[in-house]
Amino acid sequence: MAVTANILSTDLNGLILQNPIITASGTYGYNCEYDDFIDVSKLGAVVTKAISLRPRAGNKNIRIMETKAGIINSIGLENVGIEKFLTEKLPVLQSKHINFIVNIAGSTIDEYIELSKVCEANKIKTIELNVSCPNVKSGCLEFGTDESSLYELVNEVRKIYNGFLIIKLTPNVTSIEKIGLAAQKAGANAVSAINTLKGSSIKLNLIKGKFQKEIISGGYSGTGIKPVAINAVLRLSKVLNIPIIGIGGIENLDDVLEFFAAGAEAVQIGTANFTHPDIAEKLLFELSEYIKINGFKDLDDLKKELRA
Amino acid sequence: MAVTANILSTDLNGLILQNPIITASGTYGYNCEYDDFIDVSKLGAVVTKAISLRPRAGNKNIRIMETKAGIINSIGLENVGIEKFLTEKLPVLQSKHINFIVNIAGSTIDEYIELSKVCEANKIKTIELNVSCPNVKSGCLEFGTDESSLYELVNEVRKIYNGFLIIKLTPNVTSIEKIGLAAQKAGANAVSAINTLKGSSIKLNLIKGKFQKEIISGGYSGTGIKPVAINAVLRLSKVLNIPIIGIGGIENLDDVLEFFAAGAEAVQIGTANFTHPDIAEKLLFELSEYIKINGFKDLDDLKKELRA
Amino acid sequence: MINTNTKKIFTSKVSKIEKIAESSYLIEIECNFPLSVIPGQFISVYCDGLTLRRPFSVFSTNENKIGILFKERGKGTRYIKSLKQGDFIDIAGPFGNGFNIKNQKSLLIGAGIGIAPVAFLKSRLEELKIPNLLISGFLNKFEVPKNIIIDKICTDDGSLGEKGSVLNYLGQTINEFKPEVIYACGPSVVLKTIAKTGKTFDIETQVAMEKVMACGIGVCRGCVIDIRKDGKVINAAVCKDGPVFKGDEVVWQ
Amino acid sequence: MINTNTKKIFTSKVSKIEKIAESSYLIEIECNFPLSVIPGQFISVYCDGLTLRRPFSVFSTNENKIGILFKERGKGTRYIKSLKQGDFIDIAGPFGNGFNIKNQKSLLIGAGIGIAPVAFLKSRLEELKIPNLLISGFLNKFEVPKNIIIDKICTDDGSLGEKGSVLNYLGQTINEFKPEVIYACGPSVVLKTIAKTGKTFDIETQVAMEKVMACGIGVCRGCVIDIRKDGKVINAAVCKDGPVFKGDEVVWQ
Ligand SMILES: Cc1cc2nc3c(=O)[nH]c(=O)nc-3n(C[C@H](O)[C@H](O)[C@H](O)COP(=O)(O)OP(=O)(O)OC[C@H]3O[C@@H](n4cnc5c(N)ncnc54)[C@H](O)[C@@H]3O)c2cc1C
Ligand SMILES: Cc1cc2nc3c(=O)[nH]c(=O)nc-3n(C[C@H](O)[C@H](O)[C@H](O)COP(=O)(O)OP(=O)(O)OC[C@H]3O[C@@H](n4cnc5c(N)ncnc54)[C@H](O)[C@@H]3O)c2cc1C
Ligand SMILES: Cc1cc2nc3c(=O)[nH]c(=O)nc-3n(C[C@H](O)[C@H](O)[C@H](O)COP(=O)(O)O)c2cc1C
Ligand SMILES: Cc1cc2nc3c(=O)[nH]c(=O)nc-3n(C[C@H](O)[C@H](O)[C@H](O)COP(=O)(O)O)c2cc1C
Ligand code: FES
Ligand code: FES
Repeated sequence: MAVTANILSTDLNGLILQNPIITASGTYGYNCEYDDFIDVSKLGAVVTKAISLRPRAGNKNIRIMETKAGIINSIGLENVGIEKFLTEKLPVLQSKHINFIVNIAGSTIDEYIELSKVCEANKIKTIELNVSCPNVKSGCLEFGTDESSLYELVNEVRKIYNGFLIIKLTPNVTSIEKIGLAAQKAGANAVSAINTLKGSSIKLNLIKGKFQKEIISGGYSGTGIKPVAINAVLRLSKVLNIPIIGIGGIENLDDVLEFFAAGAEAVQIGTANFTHPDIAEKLLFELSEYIKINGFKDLDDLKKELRA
Repeated sequence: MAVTANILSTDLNGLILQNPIITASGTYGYNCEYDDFIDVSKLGAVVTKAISLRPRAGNKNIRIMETKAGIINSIGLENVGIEKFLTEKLPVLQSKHINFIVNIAGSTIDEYIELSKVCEANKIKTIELNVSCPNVKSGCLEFGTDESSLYELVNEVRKIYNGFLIIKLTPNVTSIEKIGLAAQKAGANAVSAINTLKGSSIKLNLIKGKFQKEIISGGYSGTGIKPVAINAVLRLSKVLNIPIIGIGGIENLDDVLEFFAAGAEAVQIGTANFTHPDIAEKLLFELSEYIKINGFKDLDDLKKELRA
Repeated sequence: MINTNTKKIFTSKVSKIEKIAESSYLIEIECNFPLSVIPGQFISVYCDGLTLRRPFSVFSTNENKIGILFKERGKGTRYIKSLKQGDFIDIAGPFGNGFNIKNQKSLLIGAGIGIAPVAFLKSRLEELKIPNLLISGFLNKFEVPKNIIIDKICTDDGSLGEKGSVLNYLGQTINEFKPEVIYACGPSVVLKTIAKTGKTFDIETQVAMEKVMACGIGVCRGCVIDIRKDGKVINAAVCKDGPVFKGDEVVWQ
Repeated sequence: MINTNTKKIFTSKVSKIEKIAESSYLIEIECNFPLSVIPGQFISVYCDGLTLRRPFSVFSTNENKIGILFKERGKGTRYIKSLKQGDFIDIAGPFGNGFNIKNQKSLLIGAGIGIAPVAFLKSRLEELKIPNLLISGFLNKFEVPKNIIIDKICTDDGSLGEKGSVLNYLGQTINEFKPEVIYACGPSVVLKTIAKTGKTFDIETQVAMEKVMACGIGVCRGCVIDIRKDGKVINAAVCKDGPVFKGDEVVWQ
C-alpha cells in the first residue's frame, strides 16, 4: 500500500493537524453545520462557538451590521451551554470524524476552571480560551486585557487541563506582547490572534426631520482588521516560543500566505465563511496546489521560504 | 450691510471655527499645498504636519502601502522642524488667512515644552499634541499609551501654553477613556481621536522559488479604521466634558454625520485627501446644503437631532 | 424538501434580467440540476466587494431556472442590477423553512416587494388546486410588478386598484373570502397587524420575516428574533427557524 | 508650464480606449480647457474603490485631449481598462517636474511601458526640431505598442528588432549616435545602468522615477528617494521634486 505524504501536515508544537486551515469560533457553529457546502472533516480543525457553563441567550439589540470593510457583531455569546454541547454536539463531531477545538468562555475564573474540568473529563483534546469576556470580579475589564488576570486565569486552567491549550488574544490592548508572554509563561501551548477589534457603527435615516438611528458596538471583523492582525502576529512572533495561529480578515490564499510570512503556523477563517461558505475547503485546495505548482516540498518548506 | 449668519459655525468650547471640517495632520502639508484643488482658507482649519524641534528625515524603508480598506504609512515624522516652519510656512498661513492648528511632536517632555514655548511666543493660537511618539525615557512606550506619562506631559505643556490645547489620542490602548480623562484633567481644551491604528502588511512576490517581500509596519488609516474611531468617540463622549474632534476613515458626508451622532463636535479628514484632493471643500458644501435642504436651523440644530 | 444537489452553493449564469416595476427587477438564474424549493425559502447572493451575502425569497423555479424579484436599495442590489444575461452569479441556498402549505382556503398577502414569496406560493397553490386569493399593496402604480397575477391590488395613492394600504382591506377581505389560513410577507409593521388580525378572526397566520443576515444557516446567531414557544420566549434564527413563522408565535416589537 | 485651469482635479469623459499591445492600453480623456504638460509629468487617476489614486505619465496631449498608456497590473489598471468611451473618469494633475528639455542631440530610452513619457518627449522634440533617437526595449513583439514611432526596438526574445535588453545596445548606440543628453524611463535597475553609463561617457542623463504615491503633491512624504545635492544626501519627493531627476543625483539602491 502506497503511503502518500500529507504535504499540508501542520505541527503546532505537538498538536498535529492534517492542515493549517481552521475555521474560527462563532462563525462555524458547533460541528457539521457547513456540511451543505464542504466536507467539514477535511479541515485542519473547526473551532466551536464559544461555550459557557450555562446556555446564554445573547444580546437583545442589533446583532450584525455591515461596514465598508467587514462587519460588527454583538451576538453576546449566545450558545447552548456545555451540557447540551456534550450531549448533542460532541457526538456528531466524533461520529463524523471532524477535528475540533472547543472555544470556552467564562465570566469568572471559577467558570473557566469548571469548563476546563468538564473538557478534561470528556477527553476533549484541544481547547481555546476566549479571554475577551468581561471579568465580572475586576469591574468588567476583560481577562485578556490585563497581564496578571490573564496569567492567573491560564495558570489555573493549566493545573486542571492536560490537553492542548490555546489562548485567543484580543487586539484591544496597549501591548499584545505582554499578554502573549503572560499566556506562554502560564503554560499555554499556543496562542491564536486576533479576536475582534472593538468597533461601532451608526446608521442614520432621516425621516421627516427626525433621525432613525441604528447603533451597534461590538466586535469588528473582516478584511478591515487584517493589518491589525498581521501587526499582532509579527509582534508576537518576535517574543513568543509557542506557535501562533493567525486570525483576522483572511479572504484568500494571499492572505493565508501573508499570515505565514508574518509568523503564523496555522490560520483561522472567520467572517469570510459568511461571504463564501465554501471558502475553507477552497483555501485548502488552493494551498496544496500552490505548494505543488511552485515546487515546494511541503507546507513547512513553503513557510521557511516565506520567512526567509 | 446684511449679515449672513454662518450656519456651520462651530464652537469648540471657546475655539470658534467657521465650520467643523478640518484636515488632519500629515495629510495636508503645512499651509496651502492644496490650493491647486480648493480654497484652503474656507476650511474650519488645517492641521499642519507634525512639527518637531529639529528637522527630521523620516524612515528609510517602504513608507506607504495600500491595503483593501486603507493605507499603512511609515513616514517617520519627516518634517522641516519648528524653525523652518516659523520662517517659511507660518507667514503663508497668515498672509493667506488660513485657519490652522499646529501639530507638534517630541520624543521627551522637554522637547514638547520647548515646542510649546515657541508656539506661545509666536502667538500660535491652537496646537495639537501628537502623543503617538515613542517616549525615549520610558523605553520607547508612546506618551499616549500611558495615563500618567500623558498627564505629566499635558500638565507641563499647559503650564507654558495659554492657547487652545488639543490632545490627539491614539487608539492603540486598552482604555482610551482613561487616557482621555488624563488629558482633560491635565487641562486639555479638547481631544482629537483617533490617530492611526498599529498595522502591518506584507506583499509577496514569488520569483523563481524565492519570495520577494515588502513589509511595512506603521499607522493604519482610511475607511477600515472608521468602526474603531466611532467606537472611540462614543466611549470618550460618555466620560469627557471637553469637545471631541472625530478622525478616522471619513470619506463622505454620511461619515461626517456618523461622527457627529457619536458625539464629535468637529471632524478631521485624513487619508481621503489623498483619494480626493478636493474632498474637504466638497464636504463643506454638502454639509451646508444638507442642513438647508432638510430644514435644520444650523449645524448645532443638526447635531442635536443626530444625538436625540 | 431539500436541494437534491449535494452542495448548496454554486456559480451560475444569469439567464434573464428584466425591470418589472419602478426600481424592481426579476432575475433568473440557470441551475444545472433540479432544485426543489418551498415558497418562503430564500437564496443568498454574493455581491462583489460586500462582506455579507444578500438574501432574497425565491420567486419562481422552472426548468432548472430559479428566479428572484428584487428592489434596488443599496450596494448589493445595485450590483445585482448591473448583471447582464450570461454573467455569472454566485448563489447559495435554498435556505430556511418555507410556508407550511395547508390544504385550506388561503389568503395571500404581499406588501411591496414582499409579493415575491407569496406570488411563488400562489403558483404552487394553483398547481395543488387549493383555493386562494392574493392581495397586494404598493405605494403607487409604478411599483406594481408586471406579469404577476394579483387578485386584488391596493396602492397608497390610489393610482391603481383600491386606494390605501392592504391593511385597510384586510377585515373586509377576510369577511368576504373567509380564508382558513393567511400567508403574508412585507414590512414588519404590516406583518404584525396581519398576525393580530388573524388572531382576532381565529385564523392561522404564517408570516415571512426579514432580518439582517450574516451566515444564513443558523450558526452566527445574528438574525434572531423572539418567539413564544410553550409559554417561553426563546431566540429563533430567521434564517434557519424561519423566515416563515406562525404569526402568533412571534413576539412583536 | 502649468495647467491653465485653476483647479488640478476634474471629472472628464473617456474619448477613446484601445488596446495597443499585450495587456497595454491607450486611453484618451477629454479636457474642456487647454492643458499644457511637459513630457515626464504625470496625472493621477481615481480608481473606484481604491484608497490611492494611480499615477500615469502623460503620453499625449492634443486638442483638449490627454492620453496615457497603461499596462494592466492590478485592481487599479483593471478598473481603468473596464472604462468605455463616454464613461467618466476622475483625474488630477498634471503633477511633478517633467524632463528639462535641452536643445541638444537627444537619446531617448524607454523600457517596457516606460515608453510613454519618452514617446511624448520625442513628439515634443520633433516639434522643436531637436535631433533625437528613441530606442525602446520589450519582452517580446507582443509587448510592442502599435502606432508609436520607435527608432530602434529591442526584444528580450528577439521576436522583433534586436535581440536582448536595451542596455545591451546602450554603449553601441551612444558611440554611433553621439547624444549630448539622455532621457530615460523604465524599471529602476535599467535607469541605474543608464545613469552610470551616462556618467562614464560624460553625458547628462535625466531619468523618470517611479515610487508608490499617496498624495502626489509632495505633502505626505510617502514617495521620497535619496538624492545627492551639494554633497549632501537629502530626501526628494518623486511626485513633486521628480519624477524626473538627473541620473547622477539619484542615490541608487
Ligand atoms: C429572508 C429574506 C428574504 C428577502 N427577500 C427579498 C426579496 O425577495 N426581494 C427583495 O427585494 N428583498 C428581499 N429581502 C431584503 C433584501 O435582502 C435587502 O433588500 C438587501 O439585502 C439589500 O441590500 P443592499 O446592499 O442593496 O442594501 P443596503 O443598503 O446594504 O441595505 C438596505 C437594507 O437592506 C437590508 N439588508 C442589508 N443587508 C442585509 C443582509 N445581509 N441580510 C438581510 N437584510 C439585509 C437591511 O434592512 C438594510 O437596512 C429579503 C430579506 C430577507 C432577510
Ligand atoms: C510617476 C509615475 C508614472 C507612471 N507612469 C506609468 C505609465 O505611464 N504607464 C503605466 O502603465 N504605469 C505607470 N506607472 C505605474 C503605475 O502607477 C502602476 O502600474 C499602477 O499604479 C498599478 O496599479 P494597479 O492597481 O493596477 O496595480 P497594483 O496591484 O495595485 O500594484 C502593482 C504595482 O504598481 C505600483 N503601484 C501601485 N499603486 C501605486 C501608486 N499609488 N503609486 C505608484 N505606484 C503604484 C506598485 O509598484 C505596485 O507594486 C507610473 C508610476 C509612477 C509613480
Ligand atoms: C459573528 C461572530 C461571532 C464570533 N463569536 C466568537 C466566539 O464566540 N468566540 C471567539 O473566541 N471569537 C468569536 N468571534 C471572533 C472570530 O472567531 C475571529 O477571531 C474574528 O472574527 C476575526 O477573524 P475574521 O476577521 O476572519 O472574522 C466571532 C466573530 C464573529 C464575526
Ligand atoms: C501619511 C500620513 C501621515 C500622518 N502624519 C501624522 C502626523 O504627522 N501627526 C499626526 O498627529 N497624525 C498623523 N497622521 C494621522 C492622521 O492625522 C489621522 O489621525 C489618521 O490618518 C486617521 O484618519 P484618516 O483615516 O482619515 O486618515 C498621518 C496619517 C497619514 C496617512
Ligand atoms: S444569519 Fe446567522 S444565524 Fe441567521
Ligand atoms: S506621494 Fe506624497 S509626497 Fe509624493
